[in-house]
Amino acid sequence: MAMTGVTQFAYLVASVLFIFALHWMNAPATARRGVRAGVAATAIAVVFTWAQPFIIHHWWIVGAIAAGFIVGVPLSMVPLTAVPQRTALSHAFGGAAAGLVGTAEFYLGWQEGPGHLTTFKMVALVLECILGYLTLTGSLMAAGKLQEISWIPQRPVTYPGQNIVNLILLAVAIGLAVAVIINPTAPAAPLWFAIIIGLALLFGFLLIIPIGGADMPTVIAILNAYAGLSAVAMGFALDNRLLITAGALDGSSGLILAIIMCKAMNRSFINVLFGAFGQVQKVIVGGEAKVYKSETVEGAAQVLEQANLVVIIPGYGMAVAQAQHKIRELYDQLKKRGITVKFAIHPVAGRMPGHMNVLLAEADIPYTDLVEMEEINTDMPQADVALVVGANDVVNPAARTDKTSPIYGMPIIDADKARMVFAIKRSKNPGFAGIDNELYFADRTWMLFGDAKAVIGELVKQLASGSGMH
Amino acid sequence: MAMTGVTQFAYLVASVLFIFALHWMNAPATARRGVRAGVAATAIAVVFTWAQPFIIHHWWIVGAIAAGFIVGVPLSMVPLTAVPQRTALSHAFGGAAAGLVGTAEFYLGWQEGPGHLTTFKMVALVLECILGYLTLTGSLMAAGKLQEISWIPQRPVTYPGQNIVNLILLAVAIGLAVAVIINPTAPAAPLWFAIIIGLALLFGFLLIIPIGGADMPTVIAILNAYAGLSAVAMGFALDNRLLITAGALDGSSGLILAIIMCKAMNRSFINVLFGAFGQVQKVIVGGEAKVYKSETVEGAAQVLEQANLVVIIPGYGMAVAQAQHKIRELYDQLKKRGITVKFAIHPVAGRMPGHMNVLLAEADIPYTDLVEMEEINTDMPQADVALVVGANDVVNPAARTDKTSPIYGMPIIDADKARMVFAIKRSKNPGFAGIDNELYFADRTWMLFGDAKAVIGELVKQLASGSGMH
Amino acid sequence: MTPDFWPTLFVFVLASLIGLGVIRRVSRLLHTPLMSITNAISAIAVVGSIIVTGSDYPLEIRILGAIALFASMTNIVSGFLITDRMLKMFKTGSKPAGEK
Amino acid sequence: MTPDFWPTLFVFVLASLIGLGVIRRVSRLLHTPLMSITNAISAIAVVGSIIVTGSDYPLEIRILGAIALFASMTNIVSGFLITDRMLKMFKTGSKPAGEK
Ligand SMILES: NC(=O)c1ccc[n+]([C@@H]2O[C@H](COP(=O)([O-])OP(=O)(O)OC[C@H]3O[C@@H](n4cnc5c(N)ncnc54)[C@H](OP(=O)(O)O)[C@@H]3O)[C@@H](O)[C@H]2O)c1
Ligand SMILES: NC(=O)c1ccc[n+]([C@@H]2O[C@H](COP(=O)([O-])OP(=O)(O)OC[C@H]3O[C@@H](n4cnc5c(N)ncnc54)[C@H](OP(=O)(O)O)[C@@H]3O)[C@@H](O)[C@H]2O)c1
Repeated sequence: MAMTGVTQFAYLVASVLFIFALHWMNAPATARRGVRAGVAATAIAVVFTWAQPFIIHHWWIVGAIAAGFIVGVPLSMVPLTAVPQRTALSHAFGGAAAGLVGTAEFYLGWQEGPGHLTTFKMVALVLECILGYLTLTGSLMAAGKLQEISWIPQRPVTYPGQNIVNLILLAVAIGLAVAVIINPTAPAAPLWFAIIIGLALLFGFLLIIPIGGADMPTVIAILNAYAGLSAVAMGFALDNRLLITAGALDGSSGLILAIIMCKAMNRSFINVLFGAFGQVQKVIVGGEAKVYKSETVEGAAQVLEQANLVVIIPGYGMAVAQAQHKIRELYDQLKKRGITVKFAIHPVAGRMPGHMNVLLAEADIPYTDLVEMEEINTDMPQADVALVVGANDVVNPAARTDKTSPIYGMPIIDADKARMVFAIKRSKNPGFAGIDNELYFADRTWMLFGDAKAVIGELVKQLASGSGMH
Repeated sequence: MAMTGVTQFAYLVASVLFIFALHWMNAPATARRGVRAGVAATAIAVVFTWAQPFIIHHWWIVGAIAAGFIVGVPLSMVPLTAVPQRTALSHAFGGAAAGLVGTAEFYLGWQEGPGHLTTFKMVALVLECILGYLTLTGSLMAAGKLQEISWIPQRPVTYPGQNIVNLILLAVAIGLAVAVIINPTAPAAPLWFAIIIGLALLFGFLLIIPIGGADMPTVIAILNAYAGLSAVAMGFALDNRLLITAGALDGSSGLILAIIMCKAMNRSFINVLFGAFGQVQKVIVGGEAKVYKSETVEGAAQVLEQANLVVIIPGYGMAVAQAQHKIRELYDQLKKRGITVKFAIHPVAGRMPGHMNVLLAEADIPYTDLVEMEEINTDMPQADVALVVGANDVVNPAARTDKTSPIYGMPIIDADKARMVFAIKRSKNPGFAGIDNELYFADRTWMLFGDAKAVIGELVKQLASGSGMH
Repeated sequence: MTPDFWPTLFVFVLASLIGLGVIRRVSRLLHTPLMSITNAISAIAVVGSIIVTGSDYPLEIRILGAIALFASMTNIVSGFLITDRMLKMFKTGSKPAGEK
Repeated sequence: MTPDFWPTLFVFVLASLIGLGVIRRVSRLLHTPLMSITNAISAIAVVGSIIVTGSDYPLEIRILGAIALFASMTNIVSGFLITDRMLKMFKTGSKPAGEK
């Protein structure tokens, strides 16, 4: 089953194209070229693999590919708010593919008898299967939590002895893995292998239940890395450098995104994976004596009209309310009056890295007006109005001042430095981190309670009707 | 002669260290860490190669290494002005090493008889030898031209039929290469191989003679790339990934430096290699009616004292005169008066990429005051004085305006936009490109004729003696 | 160790270094599309799936392969399509905005 | 083709891409030291030189090797030393200048 030089060369070309695909993602202007490079690389990989002489069951391939298109096309048309779930689901598919190929390779080798499963290949296959199946169930759980499926608990699930149970299961898995690697053609090997698969599936599940629903984005990035690494293991098993290169690229991507998210939240990997963060909520309440000042939409509209620089700070609430199109109308109204409008984008605003950017881009807001946190913070003192739209943790000054706060040390957008702050949210409930936000009690802050889409819609109406009088 | 896992692993570590060595060169703050990484990588490579069981002649190795130290240490202490020559000489050593190892491997394989020299290995060995020996003679010629050794002509040497002679020699070389690759164990193979070596040595020579002495820096970068590629070929021949990785890094470095130089001169590779650029000189003379205005050192010192922003533009003349230490004194005198002093660094000022930076750094001028061309040009109109020290082409406005000029299109430092220009040079002779410079005839330009070190020295004396009166 | 192990490990290490270098420079604007394009790229497991599905192997092995091929193909199709869909939305302010 | 050819070609291509990426980001300030450090790195031919010099080969082969080893070692020593010498000169203005 050795590959011809032509195939090897095609795989090399595809690997280089994958590298360029990710390289071109470094700027919006070249990013679509990156997609084309990725598509070309994948097409080359498929065609040259298929064209190898030992591939004979062509109709099987046609059928499976057709089925892939039938499911894949609709999956690509989900609303943007469902992108995290879709990504998680996709990782489940990817994990399943790697695991199934690994399983097939093992049983094949076992049937063909001694000599086919070298120790090296067995190590690769075991790793491929463990990573693949673990990604499968882990990603399904993550997708479920993100979709807020009712029977999957959002809260972290912990129970006494959790660690001991996990360690025992791990020991069993390692023992079986060593056995099957040393003696891959033993009559019992398929059974051992099946148990390893079962344990991997279980691990995926156990890995996710102690993590709160809101930490799923970081988990998704880590699962992305696992999916990449299972492709790397497949590459070692099949002696195929294309799989290794592409898998390594994915592994790096998942790792770096997870690190970026952890840094922006000022938390460690360990804390995300075992910290059961969402539980903090009940501990910190206090400050019930404090008062919010509300403002009417009319009043807010008048203030906005007089501003020179308005900074809009979107957060998860904007995504929930799907308010981006109304924000676009607000942006147009303000622009028409010659007011400078900038969007302050916190790296972990929302529930996914880059979440705010895609939503605002969807509403046709030029990306040149989306400003990163570090940059906008230097301009904040000049802002006449900071308009917080469904953001909470990312503008919480406690991160700067309160050492006891769970978000202490997390970099934030300095909304409190603007001359005036309007904050849109539905209630007095806290955000993701489950803590109160001093910003809302500040002297210069006025609340606009209500659904973000509705409130902004009314603001726009005010401005549109008032625009003649101006 | 297969390598053990330990050695393979050591080579992998060394490869990664080399990559980090170059990565850390991206900023002065981390660059010395880069050197340490490079030293560590090389040490690992040497130790683990030496430790292999089939290495038995230890005293030979000790002797050769000792000799390397004896010659290498003094070679590292040359004055900075001789760095280009030293680099060229080093490339010659590198080329020789690659060529000799390739030669040894070939004769060894030939003696051991059929089977040892596969076609693949032969291709690698032939490439290694051609690149290595060509680098050897080419670099020696380049070093000679840079050292201005009397019997090596500085001017490009061209003669009728040059191309035909080269092509015939190339055809012979290719023919022999094919013969020896197809039939490496033929009795005549060593003879063919020897002729190929001879031709490679000749090519290195022929490649350099049509190129003017002043284009040698670009040639050195290209020879650096060749030296790297010969290490790559050695890596293929010896089936060693460390050689391939390190060689590829050098190849990229040479290529990129050559491209940077060509871009900054607005010339193409082809033009450098075959353009016989230095010959343009006699064609363009004209403008003998124009007049230079001279200024005295006293007058210049007075003007400098009154300035707020002085931009010093060093060029090749500063290197020739070794004026950097005097410039440092001038810088101190001006700083003492609260005057802002910046250095405008053109990417190809001098005769080597980064030439000005090392010289000024040698004189302890903080690198934060060395400003790149693009950046300083935006400040030029605010400069009260532009002090041109032995620079010529890099401040020639003809590059912006005169389409017939050989340097048209080359980006320059806009000295002519400063309120006043002082230009230090020894004579009315043109610079590297051999063309007159309109800047020297401009209304706001005053010449300070003389050796750069002497003139700046007098300026410093004036300022120092006058400083009490100020 | 198979003879290919060390060269292949080299490939893995170098590819990881490239990945780290390239991904660190991806614009923060594009982190969501980045997640979906890497999702599509990790479906390169399609290579192994095709081999297992199309070779002259026992039926049950090929069924496993076909499921894997279906799953990979789904990721490829949906991953690239959704990435492109998102990227199409990113516009500069230079053109008259709000043509939509 | 030897079995190792393709993985090794992969290594070459990936290493070249890394080289291009890394070198493009080297500070312009440091282009002269860059030339001398790559000079030292290309002396990695020392690996081949040691093998040829130290193995149980005929005398004339080992003489070629020893010359190559001497040449490589010269480049290593002088290349790293001069690079470090140059880099030591680069100082920021923050410390009181002119201590020398
Ligand atoms: N982006 C990522 O990759 C990522 C990953 C992991 C974790 N996180 C975490 O997620 C948080 C993101 O911060 P954030 O400020 O964007 O969100 P947040 O702190 O979760 O706050 C969102 C706010 O939006 C309001 N809201 C919800 N629905 C709304 C609607 N329909 N209309 C108006 N307001 C609505 C909520 O208040 P009401 O309920 O009162 O309306 C809530 O206070 C951070 O803590 C971050 O660490 C992000
Ligand atoms: N840096 C690189 O990597 C590189 C590579 C290849 C080519 N080049 C080329 O080299 C040129 C560099 O431009 P440049 O402006 O630095 O140099 P330049 O154009 O060669 O001019 C140097 C000037 O310095 C003067 N000079 C020489 N010795 C002097 C001394 N002792 N005291 C005072 N002045 C002295 C010369 O005039 P007098 O004789 O009248 O004194 C000459 O006009 C460009 O054309 C560039 O393309 C550079």
